[in-house]
Amino acid sequence: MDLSYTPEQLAFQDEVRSFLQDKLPAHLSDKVKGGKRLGKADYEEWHAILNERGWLAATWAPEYGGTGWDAVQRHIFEMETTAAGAPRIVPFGLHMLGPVLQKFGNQQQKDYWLPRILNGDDWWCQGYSEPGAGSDLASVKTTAVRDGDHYVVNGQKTWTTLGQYANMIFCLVRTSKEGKPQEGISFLLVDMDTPGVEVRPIVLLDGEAEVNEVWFDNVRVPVENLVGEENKGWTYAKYLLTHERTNIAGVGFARQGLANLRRIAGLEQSGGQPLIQNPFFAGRLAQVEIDLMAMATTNLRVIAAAAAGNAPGAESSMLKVKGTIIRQEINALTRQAIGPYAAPFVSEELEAGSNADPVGPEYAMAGTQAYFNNRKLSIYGGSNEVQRQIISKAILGL
Amino acid sequence: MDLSYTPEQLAFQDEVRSFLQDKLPAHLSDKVKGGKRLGKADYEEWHAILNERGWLAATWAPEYGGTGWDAVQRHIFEMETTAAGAPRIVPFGLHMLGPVLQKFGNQQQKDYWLPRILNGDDWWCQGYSEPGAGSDLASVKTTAVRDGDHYVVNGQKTWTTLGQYANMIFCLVRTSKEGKPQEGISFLLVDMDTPGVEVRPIVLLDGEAEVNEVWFDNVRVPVENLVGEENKGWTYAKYLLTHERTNIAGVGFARQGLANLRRIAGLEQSGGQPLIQNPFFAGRLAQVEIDLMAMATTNLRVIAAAAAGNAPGAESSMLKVKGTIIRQEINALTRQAIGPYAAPFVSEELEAGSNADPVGPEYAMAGTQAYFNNRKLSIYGGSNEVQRQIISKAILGL
Amino acid sequence: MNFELTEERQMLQDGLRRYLSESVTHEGLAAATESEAGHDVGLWAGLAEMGVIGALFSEEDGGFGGAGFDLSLVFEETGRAGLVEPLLDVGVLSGGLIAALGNDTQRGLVDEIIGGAVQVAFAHGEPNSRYDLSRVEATAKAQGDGYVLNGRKAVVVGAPSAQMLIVSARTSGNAMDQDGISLFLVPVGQDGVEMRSYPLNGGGRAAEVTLTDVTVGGDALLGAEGQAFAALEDANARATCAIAAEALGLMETIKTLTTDYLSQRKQFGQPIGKFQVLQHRMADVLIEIEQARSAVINLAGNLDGDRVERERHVSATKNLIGRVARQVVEESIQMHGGIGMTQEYALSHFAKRLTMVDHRFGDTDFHLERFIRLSAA
Amino acid sequence: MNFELTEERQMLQDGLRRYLSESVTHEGLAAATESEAGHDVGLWAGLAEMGVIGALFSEEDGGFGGAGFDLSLVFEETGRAGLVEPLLDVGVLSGGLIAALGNDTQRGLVDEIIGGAVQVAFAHGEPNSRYDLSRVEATAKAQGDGYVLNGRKAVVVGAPSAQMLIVSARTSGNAMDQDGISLFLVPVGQDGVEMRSYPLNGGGRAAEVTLTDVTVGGDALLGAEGQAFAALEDANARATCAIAAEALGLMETIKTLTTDYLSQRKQFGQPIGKFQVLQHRMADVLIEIEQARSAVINLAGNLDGDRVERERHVSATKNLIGRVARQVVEESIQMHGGIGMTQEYALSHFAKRLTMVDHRFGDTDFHLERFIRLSAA
Repeated sequence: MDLSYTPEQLAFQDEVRSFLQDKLPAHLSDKVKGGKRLGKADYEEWHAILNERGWLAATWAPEYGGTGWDAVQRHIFEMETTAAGAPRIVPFGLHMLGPVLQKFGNQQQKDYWLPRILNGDDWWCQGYSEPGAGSDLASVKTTAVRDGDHYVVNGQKTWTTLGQYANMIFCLVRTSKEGKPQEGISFLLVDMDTPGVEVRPIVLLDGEAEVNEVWFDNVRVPVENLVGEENKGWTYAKYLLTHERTNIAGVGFARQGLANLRRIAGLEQSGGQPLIQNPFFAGRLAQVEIDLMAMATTNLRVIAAAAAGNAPGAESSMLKVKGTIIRQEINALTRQAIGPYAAPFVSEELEAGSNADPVGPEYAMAGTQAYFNNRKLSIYGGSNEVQRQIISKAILGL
Repeated sequence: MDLSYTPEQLAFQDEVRSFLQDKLPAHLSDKVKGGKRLGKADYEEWHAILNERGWLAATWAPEYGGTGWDAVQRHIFEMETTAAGAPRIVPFGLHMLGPVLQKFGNQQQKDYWLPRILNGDDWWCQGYSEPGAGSDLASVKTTAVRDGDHYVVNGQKTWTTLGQYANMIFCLVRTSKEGKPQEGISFLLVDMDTPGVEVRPIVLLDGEAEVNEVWFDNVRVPVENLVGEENKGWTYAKYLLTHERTNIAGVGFARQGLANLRRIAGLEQSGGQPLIQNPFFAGRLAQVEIDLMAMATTNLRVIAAAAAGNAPGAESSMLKVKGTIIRQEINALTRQAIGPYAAPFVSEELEAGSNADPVGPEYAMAGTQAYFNNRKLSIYGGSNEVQRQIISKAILGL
Repeated sequence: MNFELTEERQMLQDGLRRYLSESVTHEGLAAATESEAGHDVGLWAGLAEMGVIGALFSEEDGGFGGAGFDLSLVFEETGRAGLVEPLLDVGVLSGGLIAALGNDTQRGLVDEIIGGAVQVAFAHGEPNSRYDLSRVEATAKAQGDGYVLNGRKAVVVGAPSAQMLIVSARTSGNAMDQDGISLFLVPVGQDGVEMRSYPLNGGGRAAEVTLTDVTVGGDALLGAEGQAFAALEDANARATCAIAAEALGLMETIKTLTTDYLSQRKQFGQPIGKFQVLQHRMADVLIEIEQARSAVINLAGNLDGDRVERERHVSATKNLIGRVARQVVEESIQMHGGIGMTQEYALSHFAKRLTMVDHRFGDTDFHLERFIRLSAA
Repeated sequence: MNFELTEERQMLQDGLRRYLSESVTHEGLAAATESEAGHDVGLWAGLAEMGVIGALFSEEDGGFGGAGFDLSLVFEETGRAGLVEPLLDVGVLSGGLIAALGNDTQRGLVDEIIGGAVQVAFAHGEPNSRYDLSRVEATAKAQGDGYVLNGRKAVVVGAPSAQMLIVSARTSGNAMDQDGISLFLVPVGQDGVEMRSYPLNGGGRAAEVTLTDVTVGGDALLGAEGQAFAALEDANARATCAIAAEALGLMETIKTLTTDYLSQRKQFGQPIGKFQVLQHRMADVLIEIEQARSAVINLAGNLDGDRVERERHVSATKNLIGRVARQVVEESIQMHGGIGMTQEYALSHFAKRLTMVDHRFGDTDFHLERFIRLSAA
C-alpha cells in the first residue's frame, strides 16, 4: 500500500508540467478557466501542439503514433492538463474511432484514417444516438441498404456533439432486421459532404448549440467505408464505449471546479462576511471536498488495477455515478454562490473572443450556465440509471 | 381558505384539554414522556378512563358507543392527547377490528364483541403478516379447513404487536386455494386460549419484545367466529387497513419528538456551547422543523377533505412516507444529540417502574433506542416502498 | 379550518388559468425576453383588464383582494403558465410600497398600475447587497427641497418596460443599518439615470441601473425619510409569498410535463414510466410538491400575522421551496433525458425559471439561517 | 502508487479472517456482552497468539507493524466479524500512549499487552466532554512525590476487563485548555477507584469510573506533566483510523448479508432483488462503501504525515464514514424489512455496532466543522 507516485511517475509529472508551461497558449487556458466557449480553431491549435510532442493519442499503441502510456501516466497527464486549463481533447476521432479502427479496421483503413486523425485532417463526430432511443443504443433505426458498391443511408442521428465542425461521422446503421436488435447493426464511416447529409443545431438550456441532429436522405457511402464485418457493428460499438469512459470520474474537472467555487465564495459577501465563512456554505463545500478526496482515491485504485492489467468492471460505473454527483454538486454550489447575478443571461459573454462587459462579476455567467449544461453529465455516456443497473447486476446477478 | 379552527372546534379543543388536565394520570404521562415501556395495566387504565368519558372509540359510530367525531375533531383529540403525553390507544380492537365488525359482522357478533372491546374484556391482536410475506399480505399460507361446526387452523403469523397481552386474535386465513391469491382468504376470530395456539416473543434490536410470532397447530375455531362470508376476507382486510391509517402522518408524535430534541440539544454541550447553538446542528433541526410545518398543513388539508366527505387516495400514502421520514430524522438527530452516552445499553432503564439510576443523562437511553425501534415506521403498515408504488400508480396509472 | 377557495377566488382562478393557457406560448415568452422591453404589451393589458393586477391590492387601496391567498392564487397561475411579465415587481413590490407609504398624490399611481397604464420597477438590490435587505449603499443627499441620488442598482427586474422606478437610497447610517433607508419615485427618463437592459434566465428582462447625481424633488420621497425598512420587509414578505406560489405553479406544470412524458415515451419496449425506479422517484417528487403547496398556504395564511410569526413563515417557506425546486428541476430533467435539456422543449423554460426562484429574496441557506435566528428570538 | 497488500500483511489478513470466522459467533458476542467483563478470554488469547495485538505496534515498540495500513487491515477484519473485544482501546489507545510516552519501566507494559496478559483501558472522556479532546475536568493535585486524582470518567470502553487504567487529569489550566493535561497509570483495584460496568449497544462493555482521592506515586505519571495533549491527538488519529476501518468491515458484512437476502428472499413471486428500486438503492450503497474504503486508505496513508494534513484526513474520513454508516444501516434494515429489526438475526448486531461508530471520537458534524477549521488554517 502506497499512495504516492513512484520516482518515474513523478519525473513524468514534471515533464508534463514543464511542457504545459512552455507550450500551452495563454489565450486558450484563459478561455477554459473563464468558462468561455471554445471554437474549432482553438481545439485544432491545441491538438496540433500535442501532436507535435507525440502526446495527442494517449490511448493509442505506439505503432500507430500513440503514446503507449499506462493508466497511471494517462491519469497524470489528465490531471496536469486539466489543472493547467488546457482544452479537452476532442474525443471522437482520438478516443473513439481510433481504437476501433486499430482493432477492427482493415489495413487500408488504418493507413488512411489514423494519420489523418493525428494531423487534424478530419474532424470526426459520432452517429450513435437516435431520436427517442435514449440509452437504448441497440434500437438503431437508421438504415443502410447495399446498392452495388455503395450503401444507401437513410435516417436520423441526434445529440451529435460538435457535429457542426465535422467533415466525417462514424455511424451505427441497421443493415439487417433479423434476429435480436443488436444483430443487424453495422459500423459505417460517412463523409458529411456527401449529398443528402444535413446538420441541424439543437440549442440546449444554457443557450449553447454544441449538439446537433444529423439527417441522412439517400446518402451514398462507398462500401470500403464499412468497418469490420456487416452486421457485427454492435461488437465494435461496445468496444468504443469502453474507451469513451476514459477519465470517467472527472477528478480533474471536479478539482478545477472546486477551486473556482472556493474563489467565488471568497469574493461574494453575505451578511457582511465572505460567503466562504458562512457555516452552511462552508459545510456544503467541505462535504463535497471530502467526497472528492475519497473519490479521487477510488479512481486511483481503479487506475492502478488497470495498469496492472485488470479490466475494470462495475467500478467504472461507480466512478461515473459518483463523479457525476460530485461535479453536479459543485456546479449547484457555484450557482448558489453567485447569488442574484445568476439571473442575467447574456449568451454573447460566453463566446470566445467576446469583449462584452459582463453584467455582474466575471464568473457569474459561466458559473450559472455550467450548472444547466452539466445536467447532461448524468444523462449522456450511459445515464446514471443505466450505470446503477450495471452495478447491481454485477453484485446481485439478477 | 382559513388556517384557523372554527369557534366550535376551539371549544372542543378546550374540552379535551381540561379533560386531560383532570383525568390523565401523571404516572402514565411521565412514562410516556420519559420514553419508558408501558405495560398492559397502563394501557388498560387509560382505556378505562377514556371509556368512562365516552371518548375511547373515536372512529366508531355513536350507535355502537363511538364518539361520532368528524376528522377534524379526531385530529384535535390526537394532537392534544399526544402533546399531553397520554398513552396511545391500542389500535387492534378499537381501530381495526371494531370498524370491520360494524361493517361486515352479523348482529350477534356486533352485540357480543363490540361492548367487550370498549370495556376491555378482550385484548385483541392482529394476525395478518406471515413469515416471508412482508408487504405481500395476500400470500396468506395459514389454512382454515372446515370440520363440522369448526374451522381447523394451522400455520403461523408474525409481527403480532403486543400479542403477549392478548386473549383474542383476528386472523386472515386461507380457506381456498383456487383463483387469485386474494380470492380464498377468510377473516376469522380466534380465542388464544384454545389448545394449539402458541405465542413466542421476537426481540427487536432495541432489546424490546413487543412483537411476537403466533403459531397455530390444529386449532379448532367455532364457525360462528367467521366474519362475513367465507373467501371474502380480502375485502374486509383492505377495509381494515384504511382504518389502520388513522393519524398516519404522526404529526403529534413528531412535534413531541421535536420538543424533546430541542430540550436535549439545549442541555448537551459541544465546544463549550450548547449543541443547539452549533450551526450545523441548528440547521438540521430547523430543516426538519420546516418540513414538519408544511407536513402538518398537508395533514390538515387531507383531514379537511375527509371531514367534507372526500375519501383520501394517494394523499394518505404521501403522508405516510413524509411523516415517516420526518419522524425518523428527528429520531436520528436525537441520537446524534445524545453523543457518547448513546452507547450504554441498560435495557432495565426503560422498564416501567424501574428505578435504575441512569448511566448517562435521563434522556440518553430512551432517545437512542427510539432511533432503532422507529426504523419500523418505514417498514410496517405498508412499507414506504409500497406507498410510493401506490402514489405513482395514482398519477401515472401504469 | 377551510382549504377551499371562495367563490370569487375560484372564478378568478378559472378565468386566469383559461386566459393564460390561451395567451401564453413558448414562442411568445421567448419573443418577450428577446424584446428590448422584455414584456408583452398585449398580455399586460389583458391581465389588467381581467382584474388580475387589482387582485393584488386591498379594496381600500383601490383593488379587490390583496390578501395572502389572493397573491398565492394569482402567482400559482402565472407560474403554471410560465409567464415572464413583471407582475410581481410592478404589482406586489412597487405597487405595494406605494400603497403602503405613498401620500394621496403618489397613491394615484396605484390606480394607474391596477389599470395597466403604468409600470413601476423596484430598484433596491445592489451589486454587493446579495440578499441583505438593509444593505443599501446608494445615497440620497438633501439638496434644497429635494435630494441628489447616486449609486448602482443591480438586476432590477422589469426596469426595461417601466416608466418609473422606486429607488432605495441611504439618507443616513451605514451600509447594513435598518435605519436611514429612504425610497424615492424616479422617472426612468430623469437626467442621470442610466440603464443597461438584458434578458434573464427563465425569461423576462432586468437592467443594471446607474444613478449619477440624479436630482429629485421633495415630492419624490415615498414615506418618511430614513424609515422605509419596515415597509421594505413587509413588501419582501409579500413578494416571497408571490414567488413561492409562482414556484408552485411552475412545479405543477413540470409535474404534468414529466408524468406525460413518463407515460408516453417508450424505451426498451415499454413506457419509461413502467420502470420502478422512475416511479418511486416521481412519487418522491409528488410528495415534495405537496409539501411546497402546504408551505405556500402557510405563508399566505400568516402574511397578516405578527412580525416574527410572519417572518418565520417567510423563511420557512422560501427555504422549503428552494429545496423542492432543486429536486423538481433536477429530477424532471434527468427523467426526460436529453430532450429535457433542449431549449425547444417547454421543460427548459419552466426548469430555468424555477431554478432562478432561489436567486431572489434570499436563497435556501439564507433563509435557513434566518429561520433559526427568528426562532431563537 | 500501489494498492496491494505486502505478502506479510496478506498473510495476516488471511489468517485473521479465517480465525475470526471460525471463532466469532452471534451467540458468543452476546455472551461476552452479557458477562461482567464484557469480553471473551479465549478470543483475546487467540488474537495475542496470532500476533494481531503486536501488529498494532512498531518494531521498535516490540511489535511487528504499527503503520496506518496495519491498523486498517486488522480493524477491517474485526469489523467484518463483528468482534466486540476492546482491541482498539487496549491496543491502539492505551498501548499506543504507553509506547509513545512511557519510561522504560512503563514500556514493559507494552510487551504484556502484546502478549495478551494485560488489558489497559483508557479513561479519558468525561460526562461533559462529549467529543472535545481537551475538555478534562478531572484533577490531579501534586502531593509529596505523587498525585491525588479526583473526577469522573464516562463510557470507558474495556474498563470492566482491564487490570489497569490510563487516567487523564488536569494538573493545570482550565477545562478546555490543551496545556495542563497529564496521564496516569492507575491499577483498577486502587483505593478510591469505583466502576459501574454496563453493556453497550453493538456489544462489549464499558464503565463509568469515579475517582475519589485516588493516591498514586510519581511513577504513575505517563510522559511529562501537563504535556499529554500532542500524544492524545496522535492516539486519537490512530484510533479514528482503526474505528473507520472497523466500520468498513462492518459495512462489508452488512453488504453481504443484504445482497444475499435480496437474492434469496421472494416476494410477489420473485426475489426482491429483482425490484429495480432496491437494485438502484443497493447500487448507491455499494458506491458509498467504496467511498468509505477510499477514505480509510486516505487516512491510513496519511497517519504519519504532518499534523495538519493528518488531522484533515482524520476529520474527512470520520465525517465520510459517519454519513455512509447511517446510509448503510438504514438502507440495509429497510431492504430486509421486519427481519432486519430482530435481535436474533445477525444484521442487528452489525447495524447497531456500525451506528455507534458515530458516537466515538467525534461525530459526522463535529468532524465537518473541524475539517473546515483545519482547511482554513
